[in-house]
Amino acid sequence: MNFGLSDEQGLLQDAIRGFLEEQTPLDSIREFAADGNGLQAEIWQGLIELGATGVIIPEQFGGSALGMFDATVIMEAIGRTVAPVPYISTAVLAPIALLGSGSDAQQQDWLNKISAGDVMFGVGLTEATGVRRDAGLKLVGSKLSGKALFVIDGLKADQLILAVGSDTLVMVDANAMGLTRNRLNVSDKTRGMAEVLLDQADCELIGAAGSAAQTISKMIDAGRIGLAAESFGAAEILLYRARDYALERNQFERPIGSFQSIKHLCAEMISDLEPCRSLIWYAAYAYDELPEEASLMACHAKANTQEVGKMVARSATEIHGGMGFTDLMGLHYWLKRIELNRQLLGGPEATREAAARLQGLVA
Amino acid sequence: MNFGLSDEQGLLQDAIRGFLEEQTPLDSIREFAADGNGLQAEIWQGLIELGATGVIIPEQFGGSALGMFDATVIMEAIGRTVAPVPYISTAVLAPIALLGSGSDAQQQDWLNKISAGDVMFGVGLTEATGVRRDAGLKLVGSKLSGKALFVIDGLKADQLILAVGSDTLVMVDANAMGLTRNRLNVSDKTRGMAEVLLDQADCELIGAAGSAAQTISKMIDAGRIGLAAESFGAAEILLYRARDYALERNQFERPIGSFQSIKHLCAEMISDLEPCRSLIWYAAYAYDELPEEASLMACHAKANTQEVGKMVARSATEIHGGMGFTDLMGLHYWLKRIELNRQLLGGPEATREAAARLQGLVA
Amino acid sequence: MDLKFSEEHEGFRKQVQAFLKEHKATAPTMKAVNGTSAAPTPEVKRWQKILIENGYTARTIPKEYGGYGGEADLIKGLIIQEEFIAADVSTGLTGQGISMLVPTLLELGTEEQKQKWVGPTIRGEVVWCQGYSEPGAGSDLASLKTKAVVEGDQFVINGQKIWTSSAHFSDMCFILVRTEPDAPKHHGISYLLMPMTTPGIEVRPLVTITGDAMFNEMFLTDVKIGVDQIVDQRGKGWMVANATLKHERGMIGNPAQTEANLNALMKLMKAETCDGIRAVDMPVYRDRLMRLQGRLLGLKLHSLRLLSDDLNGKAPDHGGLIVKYSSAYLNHEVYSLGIDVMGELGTLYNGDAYQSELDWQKMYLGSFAGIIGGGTAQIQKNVISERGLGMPREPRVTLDNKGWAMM
Amino acid sequence: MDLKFSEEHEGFRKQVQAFLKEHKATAPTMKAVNGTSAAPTPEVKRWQKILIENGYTARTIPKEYGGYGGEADLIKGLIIQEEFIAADVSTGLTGQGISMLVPTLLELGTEEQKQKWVGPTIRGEVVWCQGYSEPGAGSDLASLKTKAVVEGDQFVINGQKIWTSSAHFSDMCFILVRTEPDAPKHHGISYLLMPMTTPGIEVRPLVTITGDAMFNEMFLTDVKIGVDQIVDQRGKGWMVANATLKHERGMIGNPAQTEANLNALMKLMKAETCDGIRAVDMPVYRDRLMRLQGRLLGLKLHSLRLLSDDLNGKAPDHGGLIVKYSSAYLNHEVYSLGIDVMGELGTLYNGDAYQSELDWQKMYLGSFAGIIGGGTAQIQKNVISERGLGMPREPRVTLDNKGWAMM
Repeated sequence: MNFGLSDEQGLLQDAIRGFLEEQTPLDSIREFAADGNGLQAEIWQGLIELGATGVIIPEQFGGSALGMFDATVIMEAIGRTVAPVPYISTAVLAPIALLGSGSDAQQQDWLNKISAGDVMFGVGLTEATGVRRDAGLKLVGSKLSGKALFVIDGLKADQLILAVGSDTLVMVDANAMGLTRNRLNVSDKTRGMAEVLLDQADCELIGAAGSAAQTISKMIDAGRIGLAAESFGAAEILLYRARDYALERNQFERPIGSFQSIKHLCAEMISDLEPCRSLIWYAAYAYDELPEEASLMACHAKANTQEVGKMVARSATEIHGGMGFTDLMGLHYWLKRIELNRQLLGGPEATREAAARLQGLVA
Repeated sequence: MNFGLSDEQGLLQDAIRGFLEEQTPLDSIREFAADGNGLQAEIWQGLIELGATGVIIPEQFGGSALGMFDATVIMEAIGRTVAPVPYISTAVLAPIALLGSGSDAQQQDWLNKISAGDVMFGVGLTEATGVRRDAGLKLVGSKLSGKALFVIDGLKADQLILAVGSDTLVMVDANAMGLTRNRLNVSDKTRGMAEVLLDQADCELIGAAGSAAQTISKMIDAGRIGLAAESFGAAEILLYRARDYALERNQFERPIGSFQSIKHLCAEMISDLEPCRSLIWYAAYAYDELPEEASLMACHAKANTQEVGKMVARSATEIHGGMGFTDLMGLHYWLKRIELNRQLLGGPEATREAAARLQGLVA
Repeated sequence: MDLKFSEEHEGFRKQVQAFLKEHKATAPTMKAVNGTSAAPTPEVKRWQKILIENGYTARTIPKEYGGYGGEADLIKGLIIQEEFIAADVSTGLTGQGISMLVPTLLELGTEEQKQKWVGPTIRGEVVWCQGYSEPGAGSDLASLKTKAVVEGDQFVINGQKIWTSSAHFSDMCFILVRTEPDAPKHHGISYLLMPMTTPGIEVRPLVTITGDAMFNEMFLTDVKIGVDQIVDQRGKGWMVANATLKHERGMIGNPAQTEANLNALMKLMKAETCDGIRAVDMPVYRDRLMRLQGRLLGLKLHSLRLLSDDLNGKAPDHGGLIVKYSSAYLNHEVYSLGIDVMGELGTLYNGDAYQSELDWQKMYLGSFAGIIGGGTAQIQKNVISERGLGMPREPRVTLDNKGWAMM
Repeated sequence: MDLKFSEEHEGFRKQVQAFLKEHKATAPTMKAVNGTSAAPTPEVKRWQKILIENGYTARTIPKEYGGYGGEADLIKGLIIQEEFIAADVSTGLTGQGISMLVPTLLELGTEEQKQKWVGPTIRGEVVWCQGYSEPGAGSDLASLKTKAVVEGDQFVINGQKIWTSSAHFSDMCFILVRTEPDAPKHHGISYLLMPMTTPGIEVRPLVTITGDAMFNEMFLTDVKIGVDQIVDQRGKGWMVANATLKHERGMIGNPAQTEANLNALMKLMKAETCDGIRAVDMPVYRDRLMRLQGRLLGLKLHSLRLLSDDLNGKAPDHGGLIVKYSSAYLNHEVYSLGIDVMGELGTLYNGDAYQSELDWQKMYLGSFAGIIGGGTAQIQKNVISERGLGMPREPRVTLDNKGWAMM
């Protein structure tokens, strides 16, 4: 019995963390944040070389046939460095869409490309997790019209996978005629979120129309687990940076970390945060091994981690005092990643309501 | 302009506080808590002599024709001493019922008795603020049947005023044929809460059947404001007792009140509690002078004070450590009063929902 | 991630299940044993004997001291817990003698002490209470003042203890006393074994917030016990007590209990109504329930992670330090929601007819013990930040009640 | 309880209303004046002049220094605020020169200083920035290290300041410097008036969490100003600054602003939908909204209580100390709910097309300034417990980063 990472997963974690920590100094984060596209090509390339894009893809398509647990390990490392890469869309959500509902040809074609790092996907699931304003897609034959909001990593993607309603998945070339995409100006500048406008754009169905409800549901589960892992990684970094800063920063002839108020803030942060790790691990494990528990665990992992993550981000910012409010230490990149993740694929209230529904608690 | 007590109200406050503080040492609270009836005759008599039962009763019925604000000052003082007296039922809710819907004869008869201290009332409004289990009253002619739960101060009362549904008020003699009352074992032993079983008991209508909706609504408003004031008084005492204890109690060669964690707990308590005072004052003032604002303010005063009061009670208990857990210092009497008040006439969630409804926010 | 147990362990589980099937009819329930404040009945002692013989309690205690003599196996322990809880069968006697004194004696006692006390204690023949806290020594336990002076071959003890649960039916007390008044405070304490029948001991029940008297005050006036009734050396009592406290800390904050409470809460919310609407159908309560469930799952899985780390020989990190603190508040909030959904009925307790199946009010009031007892929340947060996060210890300053330094 | 204003005051209100009716068309809005980080435009200066002439700003500043010369009247001040906010007309220039320096000079400046600076400052002709905080001196402001040494008839200043808002367009800076390095830290500071055109001053914008640069860093290298450019005595700067800070503390935490935000939130919740359901129709959000409304009403009425006490000459109690602390978190939570009800759209800011009328994300990020600035929440809680509740001050100990005492 081992609740946690296997030896291989430990090595994977070390490799990904090591690579990302080396590649994402604060200056480079600032640089791509200013660029606003939320993508850093060298980092993406490095992750591809480490095999990160293929972890949940079967070997026959060039992947390493590991599981969601391994993807979660990678997502957490991405959260720790707020690395601007389209990982969750390309390496988690797109493969699940293709494996769950794609034709043999689609799988053959795209999964191999994903494993090899030859394509970037953007994924838009807001049709299935909460429609805002005038968003909404309409499919007539293979022509797609309407508006998709908050397409994750959609700004620089080559291909977009979009949910139409809650039971149909389509893939559309990002350069298709009739498709326009616009940058959404989210405060987290390390992720390229897109609005996609479609006017009779050609698209390909992933599975027959109306047949993809279960696949979409799995994408949402995996997305929630992945985002929770990312936020956990970001929150853990914030917590330890706050602790370290508190030990260095002197006021009133002593490190502020020697004041009980700061010590207790740190104690509260770790007490609330640490259990999230196990919750996320178990949710990912359930996704791989215990499908009947996966959706509930995904909801709780996301809702709980996002509530705690927000608290940790606030407390860590407070402990940094004025330094937390400036860009000088870059703390806010981590905070903003947590804030964005909180809202993606269902905020805490919506996710808890989903958890209640799964248990038959909603009349 | 004066936001607060007038000079006369200041004198009233001093008189009532002084009397109650003298009359309710911890030992005597313990004594009547053990008795379980929630009434202490000497204290009640003293309040009558101070004119406290007549504050909202017009002079023609022997009262002093003051207002809800003055009653609130008295309720706060009762909360400070957890005095076991049927004040809110007899001196606040019953007069409002009689003044709002009673006949001339009823007013003449009962209001004079209340002013003079010759009668104790119990009041049951749960029919109008949330029916639990199999509670429910049925009125046929002047015969009342069914069950009233949580009749406030009902255990030792001479007369009971009960809401039937949300628009009818009746008065019934506590010794009427067909009426049985049983003690409800609430953890707050300083208040005599009753279950009242009725089997064709004779009763008197207060106003015509179906005509008392507005009166009941005013009773609920006044009850919420009064309970909030009581809880505020109790919470303020707990806060200062905790502060004082923290300054006396030494651990690790220093008073525990010199530890920042304890100081900050106290700071959080007072920061949350102090605004409740103004909120309650204003709600009472609105009840007297700005009727269109009264219901909303009553909801917020109750909901906010009860949430804060619970936090203060918990923190004060924590600061007392083991002493907070025992009966030795009697701290729990105040905590239990706050806990009981939280649930009476609508818990915080229900009261906030009522506040939203009053503003047209509930579809 | 591998949550499967080995075949050996699954075989062990079957064995436990078979045992439970056989004995269920005659075995006492969990509540019958742990829910009482009285000395063990003959039935309970009989059951305890069966449990020891089968290795379901006192499992790792050597045979020569009356135990089962099994090897330490956390998973077997876990399986026993799980299966007994599922069957609602008592896992045997708990109490401070078994959970705290016995491990301490096995670690630090003399051969004679082990021979004399371990067997009778685990069999329920000798019941112990703990004499640690004093009115002036709570969080700062080491400032305790109850003193013992040697006169001839006896310790003469004078002072006052508090929070001595089960003192009114205990046979023995393991007590901390100050024997070296001139030594620094942590070095002047001794750990003694005191018969409760010794003249000069007065036990008074301590009524608590719940209305019950689960605890006692104990007054000691010229209580005389032999100088050999000491564990380890004079002046080493603090170290001995810490070996014991280590065992206590782990006891408080049990996710399995919290999970049972949350399940009961869910059931309650499906049953209780207000104006005919079930509590679970009120979205604000439902959301609170889901928040609590999320936190509970986190803590439960966290505990599993800690168990796994322990099993796999990983060095303990900060993880273990947070369990007690977090569980205490979580329990408190679970009970609080239980009361809120019952409204006025939630304030009823102690057998009132309108109470629900569980006494939510009493559990709520009792939950303050979890926040305060065994190290208050403030002390826990000190420990978490200092030992868990490597932050500085509180500076040692002696202050008066205005905050001025005293020399 | 008497919330009515006197007839005189109600007459004054009518006067204000008439003034506003007359000038509304040509007057700048609140946002046009306070929402900018630039020196006042000629239009704003023109408006400021009209306001001063009518006594709607600089009301109590004596005529000889360029003010209106009115008597202090809190209620008139309140009426002006209320009516101008209701009409969305600017109440004139704010900024640290007007809110902090001017009262300080009026209290402690020489006649010459008052003559020279008060008039131009309140007219917007001279803009000031504040040179207090340093990278190493925040909560512990008195530990500031920027030093000024006297050479001939000049102070020569070297050091670094931070959080100097408006430094990039200011004409002058009121700055705290260490002039007596050997004195105890609170007694070695002086308060100087420094022209921003003096050689040796470098101002660098400080980008914050919101993405804007509302603040600056200021580097000072051999900056020379006359020794007469000092307010009060050498070494008395801490006392002078505290007179100023007193004015700043009151500025942060404005229930009227929070109320406007809450009203905007209510409007937002009626407009924003998810899956076609309005946010206000989701009970969990609605409950959060009502919680915030209850807290806001409490704080708003509390502020009214404080005003009333002030009017009626009651000695201030702890009440004033809690406003900033409580308002800061309340604002933060109001913005947070605004974001949550918008979901993904709530993360958009800085002019994105899907933003709502207000920039909730930016207000949310900006709200950290309220929690951190002008004394962090931790410092506020110290002040509340010490000054408000009479609890002991933090003991003075000098520690290294392991928590060991240093001599």
